Amino acid sequence: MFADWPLLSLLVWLPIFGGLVLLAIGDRMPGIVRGLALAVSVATFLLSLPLWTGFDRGTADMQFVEFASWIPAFDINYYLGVDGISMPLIVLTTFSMIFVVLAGWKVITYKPHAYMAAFLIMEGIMVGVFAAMDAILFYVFWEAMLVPMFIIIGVWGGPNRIYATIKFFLYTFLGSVLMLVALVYLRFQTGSFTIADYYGIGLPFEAQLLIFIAFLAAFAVKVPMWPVHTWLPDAHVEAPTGGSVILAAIMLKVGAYGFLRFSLPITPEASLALDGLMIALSLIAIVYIGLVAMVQEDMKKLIAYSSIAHMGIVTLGIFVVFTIVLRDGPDGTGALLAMEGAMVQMISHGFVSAAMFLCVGVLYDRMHSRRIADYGGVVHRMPVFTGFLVLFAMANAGLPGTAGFVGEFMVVLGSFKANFWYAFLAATSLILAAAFTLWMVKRVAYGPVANEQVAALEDLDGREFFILAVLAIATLALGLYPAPLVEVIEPTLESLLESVYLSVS
Amino acid sequence: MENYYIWIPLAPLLGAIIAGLGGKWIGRAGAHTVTILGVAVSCVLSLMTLYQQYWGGAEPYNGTVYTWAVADGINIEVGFLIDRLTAVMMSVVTFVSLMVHVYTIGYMAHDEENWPAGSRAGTNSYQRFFAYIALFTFSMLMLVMANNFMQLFFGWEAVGLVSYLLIGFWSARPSAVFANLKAFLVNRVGDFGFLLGIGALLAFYGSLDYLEIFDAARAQPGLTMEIFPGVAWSVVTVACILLFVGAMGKSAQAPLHVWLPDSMEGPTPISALIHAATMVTAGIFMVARMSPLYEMSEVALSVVLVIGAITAFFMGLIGIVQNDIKRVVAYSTLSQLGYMFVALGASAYAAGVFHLVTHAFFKALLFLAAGSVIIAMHHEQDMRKMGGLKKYMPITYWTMLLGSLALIGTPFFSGFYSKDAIIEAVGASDRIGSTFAYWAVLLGVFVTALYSFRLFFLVFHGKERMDEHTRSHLRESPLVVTVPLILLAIPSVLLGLYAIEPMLFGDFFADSIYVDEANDVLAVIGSHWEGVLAFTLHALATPTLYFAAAGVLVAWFLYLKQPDLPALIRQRAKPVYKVLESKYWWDEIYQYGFAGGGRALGYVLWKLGDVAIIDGLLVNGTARSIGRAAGVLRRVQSGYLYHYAFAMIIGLLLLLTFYVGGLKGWF
Amino acid sequence: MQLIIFYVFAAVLLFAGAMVVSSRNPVHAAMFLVLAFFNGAALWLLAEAEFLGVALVLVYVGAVMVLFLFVVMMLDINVSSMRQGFARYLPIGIAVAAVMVLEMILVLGSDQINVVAATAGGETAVGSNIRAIGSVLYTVYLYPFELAAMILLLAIIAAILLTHRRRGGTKHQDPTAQAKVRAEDRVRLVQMQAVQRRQPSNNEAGAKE
Amino acid sequence: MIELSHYLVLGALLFSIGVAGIFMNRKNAIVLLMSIELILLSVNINFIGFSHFLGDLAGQVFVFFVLTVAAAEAAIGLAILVVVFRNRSTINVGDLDSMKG
Amino acid sequence: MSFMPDFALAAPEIWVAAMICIVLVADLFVPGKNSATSYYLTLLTLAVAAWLTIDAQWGAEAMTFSDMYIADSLGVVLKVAIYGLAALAFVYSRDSLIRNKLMMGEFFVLGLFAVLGMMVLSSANSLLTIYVGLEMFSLAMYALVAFNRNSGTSAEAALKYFVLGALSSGILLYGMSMVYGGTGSLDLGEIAAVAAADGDNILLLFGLAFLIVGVAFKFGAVPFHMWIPDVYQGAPTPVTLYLGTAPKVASVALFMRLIGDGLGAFADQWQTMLIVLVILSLAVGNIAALVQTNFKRLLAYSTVSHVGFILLGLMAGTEEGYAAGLFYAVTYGITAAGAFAMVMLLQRDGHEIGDISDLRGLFQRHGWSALVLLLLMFSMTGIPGTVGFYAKLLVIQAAVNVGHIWLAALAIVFSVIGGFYYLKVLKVAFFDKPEGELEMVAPGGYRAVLAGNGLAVLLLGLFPQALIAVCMAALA
Repeated sequence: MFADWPLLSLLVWLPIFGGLVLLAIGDRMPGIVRGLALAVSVATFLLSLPLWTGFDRGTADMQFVEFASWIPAFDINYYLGVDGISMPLIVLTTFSMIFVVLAGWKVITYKPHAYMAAFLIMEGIMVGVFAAMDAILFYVFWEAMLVPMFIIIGVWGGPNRIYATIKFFLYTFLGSVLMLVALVYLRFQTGSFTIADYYGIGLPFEAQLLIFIAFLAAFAVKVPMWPVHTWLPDAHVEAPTGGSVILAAIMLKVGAYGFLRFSLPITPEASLALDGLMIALSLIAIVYIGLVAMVQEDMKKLIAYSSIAHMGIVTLGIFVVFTIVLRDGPDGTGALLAMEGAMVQMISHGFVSAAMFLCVGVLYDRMHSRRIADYGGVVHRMPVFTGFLVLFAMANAGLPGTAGFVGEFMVVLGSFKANFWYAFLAATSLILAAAFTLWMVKRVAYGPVANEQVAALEDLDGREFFILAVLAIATLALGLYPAPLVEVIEPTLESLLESVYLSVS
Repeated sequence: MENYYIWIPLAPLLGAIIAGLGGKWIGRAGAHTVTILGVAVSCVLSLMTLYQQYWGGAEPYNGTVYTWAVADGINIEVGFLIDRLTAVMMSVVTFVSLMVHVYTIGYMAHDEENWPAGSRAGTNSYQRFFAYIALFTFSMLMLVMANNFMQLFFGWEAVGLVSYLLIGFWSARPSAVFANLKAFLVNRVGDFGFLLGIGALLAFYGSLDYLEIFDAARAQPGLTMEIFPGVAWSVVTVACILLFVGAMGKSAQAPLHVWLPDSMEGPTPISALIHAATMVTAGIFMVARMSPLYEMSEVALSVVLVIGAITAFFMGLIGIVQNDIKRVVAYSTLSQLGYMFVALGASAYAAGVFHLVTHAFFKALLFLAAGSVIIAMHHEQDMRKMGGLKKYMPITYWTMLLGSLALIGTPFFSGFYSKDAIIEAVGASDRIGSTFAYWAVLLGVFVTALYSFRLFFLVFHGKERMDEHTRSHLRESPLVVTVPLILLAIPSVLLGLYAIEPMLFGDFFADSIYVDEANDVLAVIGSHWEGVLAFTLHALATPTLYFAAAGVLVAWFLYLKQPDLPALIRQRAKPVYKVLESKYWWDEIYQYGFAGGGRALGYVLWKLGDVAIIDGLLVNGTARSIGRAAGVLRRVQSGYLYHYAFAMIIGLLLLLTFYVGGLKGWF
Repeated sequence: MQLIIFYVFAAVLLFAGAMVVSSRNPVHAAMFLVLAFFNGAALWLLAEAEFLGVALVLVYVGAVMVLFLFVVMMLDINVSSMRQGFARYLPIGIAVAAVMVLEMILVLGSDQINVVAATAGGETAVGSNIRAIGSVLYTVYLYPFELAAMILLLAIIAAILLTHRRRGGTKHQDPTAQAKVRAEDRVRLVQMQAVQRRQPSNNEAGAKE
Repeated sequence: MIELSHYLVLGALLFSIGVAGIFMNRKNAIVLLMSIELILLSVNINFIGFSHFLGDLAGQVFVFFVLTVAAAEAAIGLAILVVVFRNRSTINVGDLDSMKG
Repeated sequence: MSFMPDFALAAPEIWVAAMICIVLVADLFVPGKNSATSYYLTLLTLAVAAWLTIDAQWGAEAMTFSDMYIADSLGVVLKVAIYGLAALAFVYSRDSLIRNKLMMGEFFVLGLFAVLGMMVLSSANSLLTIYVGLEMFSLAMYALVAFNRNSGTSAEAALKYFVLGALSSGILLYGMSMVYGGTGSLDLGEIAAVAAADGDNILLLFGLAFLIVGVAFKFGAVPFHMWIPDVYQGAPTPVTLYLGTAPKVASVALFMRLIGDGLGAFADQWQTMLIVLVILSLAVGNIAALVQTNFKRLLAYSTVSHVGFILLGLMAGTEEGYAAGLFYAVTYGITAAGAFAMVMLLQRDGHEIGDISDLRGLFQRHGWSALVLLLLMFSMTGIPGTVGFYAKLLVIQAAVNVGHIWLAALAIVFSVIGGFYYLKVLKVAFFDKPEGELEMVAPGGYRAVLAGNGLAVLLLGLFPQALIAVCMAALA
């Protein structure tokens, strides 16, 4: 029944429209606003399911394509479609949004309509980013993403929110504007704004290099890669729980998505030339950031740093492929494995980091502190919560059987194929992630009850339990049976790898 | 026929899920019933499997349960490889686990006393405990039954997780939650190597499946890789050493042993089950499982041998100076694990596994007996406050005696056969490091006897050093405690006698363990094999037995005959004593060197790298310089008309100069 | 001969210009400006632009400069307080001006400029200059001419708007208002009740009108 | 013989004097208006010179319009000056810096 | 040789000129409060003018008044944009003028004079008409800036504007004299022909530098921008609004007619000059804006930086570039009108918004207007979804297409710096806690227009095709 629906358009515009309706309702009826927000997010999620079920797993072509002329003067089109890379991310987006709405259910009392509206609009925009097949359409969504996030952090954020939100905005804005120049240049070269038309056009190497760097500026900041990562901890710390969830679960992914959608296929030779740099940055992210995460005193900051380290694994998985395909050809095992690992890591990180932030949110809602030192012995008051916390912490540490393991496993195995030391440094994540995550868990949850406030804590209520339980199921399901996901992404990545190989060999 | 294999891990898992998630509703009895039932089912099926594999003549089973993922043409599956090695491990695991389950009913009966008042975590702790140990059984079974590395790694880490949860079970105790973190992290260091080992195998043999890897490795024995440019290393060696790093972590070999003594913070059943009988032997199992690979690398085996020998001897020494009853047993475990690795390193895999099996029983027995003592002593673990318990706890006394005798290798006890076989095998081996290993294990025998009986005498004999209150409550433990002790004592005594021949010299392990002809030391010993009795008698002619007897004698002399002497010795040999008491300072090295160093480094990177350089200098610095530029511009915009006009004229002049200069060729 | 006359007038013109910008007293400056205009007009006559030369003197000297002087006189300016800090910026100012002059002369003084003159035709010879201008002003240049008229209108409106002030204290009549007046505005019929009752409502409020 | 460049150089010099008058004047704002008149005069000299040497009337017509507009400009300029003086009681250019930065 | 011109072709100009006189008279003699008659007549004038313009001139390619007047599509777009922005300015102005007791019919008369001047400029095909149009527009603006006769700052701003403006006219005129000398003609078509034929024409090239200065001053490009902050700040806000919007389009007109059409053949020369101006404008405009506290002054500096972008588009010297510049100017006008209108919308403690900090608590008090402010600021930043993005995109594209990739990148990096101060405004409006009295003084109709303005920024941002197509058609 969904076959002839404009599903992608619905996914983009339904939440945006819902958000506008919420804005129109105003803050007079918070109950209705919340209910409506939830209804819209659930409806959007349900509408995204046909993408998954109706997805043709045998092809790398774009599916669910929608096309309409938008700005014919410049051949800019409203051109949507999904493939194996973008589809899972879209579903992840719609899935996460439900929890965002639920997470802000009670705690957001200041202008809840605007809060929910910002998130719903954000949702539509993010789906748009993943679904856009036109470069300008992509860029429009890409930049528009900043606006709701800016408001969310700035209005509903913590005490130092202004510094954080402006830093967040300018950092990412600076990164992405250079991409615009690159896109315009590509249009100049090809006469088209359709992303697919940029593939395999054989640009001269210098041009590729510049385009790659322009893209890098945009994507590296979003991912974020070392050393342009410092906006993230600040933004996370100050953002409300929902904001952190979206930041971690979705916004970081658009950077990596960009690498797969733009950098690799459009500038393969430049990617090859700079893959050493990219790998180095990824590995620095894993080790350096892992060490930095260990000494954080603020829970959210710690998780934020851990996100950076985990995204390092993603970028490593993406850029390690060149070494392998150059040596062993496109069929050499390891390249695809690493790339798929990167992709899986994105999805799993979406679950796990979101869950971690929600856990911190649960504590923050009760104690209004994110400082690790203010906690201790939470388990004695909140055993159920602690159970979830430990589960997600373990997933964050990459325990097999949880989502956090799958991608890491695949990337480490794949990168071993490229170079022992890549794998060696990437695998330190196993130790570092366990160290910083579990050490935090130890200080927060275990030991004797630390103080009066902890002694007064109450365990999860139904809403919180539901959120964490669903995420726990998702985390375990992906960890125990990732085959369906891998199945979806494989053809697309395979053809991507094929084309990259053809360009660089 | 194979259909029931799936139920072997699944039964405990179901028990764990029911007890864990539904603990509140099914209550204590429900929880232990359901988990014990699950493990019992598992145990029966495991024994059935063992029977079919050995006596029933069933073919080894290698099958898929489900495909985890197919990525890049690599089939990553969850599947079982069931052969005799697996069957033995399954049986040991499930049997010991079953015993521990039963024992736990008694041991944890009054667990609420271990929790601070009002702790909600303490309300269902009993059920949770059962859920954990059942979950552990599941994890361990997944580990041993795996037919591929992904699943092996899953089980490998899963047992680590449960171990983590159980060591820190009494989460209000700072020492416990310190110990569990430490255990997990040290294990992670091992797993780090393990994962890289898997990576090496996948990268060069293109598979994660055991048998496929073995075939591929045999097909390309000379494959090399470059870790450092220009130096070609054998892939097999690299992979095996990396895998062994994992084994070092899990099986607590020096220098990754530090977590095991601390893990005694967990409840005693855990110490018996996880930290003595099963989980810590995963490393031994793994190396045995990978025997086709290890056989291809002399270097790797030498490493195993030497590390095992170091652990066997030096960790035993520490045991002599420990006063905590469980820690003594723990160090003994370390030492015995070292023995097993020595066996593996000498290519006597069967001997290693054999020792694993016997050790599982008698070490579980010792732990549980120690636990029984601890219950009686109201959770007092310091041996200096015990003594003369024999008359209060006869069953515990006798079972412990049997366990200790088995441990030190008394003839006709199971430990004797397995340990002696190891010593013989090392003696027969000519691998690099084998001489050192031989002396290490030989001296280790003396050490083992010494600390074992030191413990025994201090606890059960001599003066009663406990306080009056404790003494008045001393009594034998209930049946749920003593029955498992008795049941474990039986194999501890008898197993060796019956199993040595098929296991070591027969074809018990058939194809499940592969030993290269040239390395087969067991075959060398086996060539002199004339039956159990002859083997036992032959032992009278070797120094081993005398070392053990000497150990017992010294212990008797020092702790019963002349109880004041140890203090004197301690004073005379202060430096030596200090070294041992400090456990060679490994803890300090890790804590201050690695953990502290890592944190210091992290702090520097954070404050200097992130905060000062990236944020301070680059990000905010840029902002500041732009701000400064803005300040300059602000002064230029002075408000004076003539300045504005002047700026315009300068601008005009600029364009004019540009033009005139172009015309006149100035540029 | 013409050249000498040119040089003389040009020299005076430049001197007058320099004095305009540098003299301390604005009245003097205005006077020098008048001088400059006269010399300019003379130079234009040399270039056969008779009409404009005359117009310059009539319009500028006659009207605009008078306006200048009028304003100078009207605004009571304290001359002595001016000119502070002038010397400080003088060197750099002169340097900039000198560079500009140099560059302009480098271009304009070169020989190539005369090439333009060589291509020139001789249309001005037909009739007098005034007649020639007159004949095109209302035909060819109708459009700008009308616009110029609008500009003058604009200037009038603007000047009046900005400078004309309605003084607060002056008394004046407004004929329109007088003409539009109606009886109701002037005569108010008050109904009186026979018996007076205190009633502080509409009537009283209205009475204040 | 008077050449075109004579006119042009004269125009250039006068233009420079006018410009210098604007940016070097720190006193009476009224002199600024006079400087502007000088600039316009210099432009007019250029036009007349060109017109003469091109033999084209358009330049003279242009000058005619410049004169007209300049008169209007002077009127408005002086009006503004009057407003300034009324509000500030000074037309000293150096005092008019209430807005800056 | 007949000199009878085609008056019908110039109907819009004639209509507006006539209406100026009518409004002038009507203001004097028609009674009514607050010059309502003049107000509505003015709007009527603009509406009819728009109709006349489109009707008579769209698609035409005709000249009249001895070729001094050109009627073409470009002129139509320029003029209609000017009418629209002027009308917007008048609509926004009315309430503020009344509130500040400045409501006089002369405001509209002068405003219409400026419109007429800009129209003349837009249709000019001769140096003479350019000059006359420019002066008419400038003189009207000088007077408007000084409109509040009782304000010292207003007068000071007017004086600065006047003196510098007159200086720039002088420089422009000087350039024109050189161009005349170099070509022997005032007609832009003939000038273009000479320029194309004689690429080494020294006088022409020499004059070019002066012309650029004149144009740059009207735009407010650095270093000819110094008047902008002071005038924007000092002028009455309605005037600032007017000055900040329509004249940008008129400046494009000036550039297009004088430089683009007339001296297009010298593109190589003026491109290089413009690049210097572009870089300086972007740098100075954006950086100086960072430290501003006064909202109008901030917008003034932001204008300077936007001028950099407009010039970047024009610099390309291609049809695409001109269209981009035109589009930028028009959309910037719409956005800026809204931004200045915010100033008049609100009062803090009884005073017009002056400092940025006066906006604090806007989101909490008047949510919708905060959202409008958000749209406007993001449009100026160039965030997609708002029209400002397409303006920048078109400009960047034009620059890239002629090979100035680095310049495009530089421009866009500066726009990020620019983003900072727009964010600062939003930060104050959204995140700072409200203190004191922030009241909305403008009536409902005003708010509706402002909301519509914000919506237009958004809708043009989502569906820019029509406007882009029009701009491109104008240049085709």
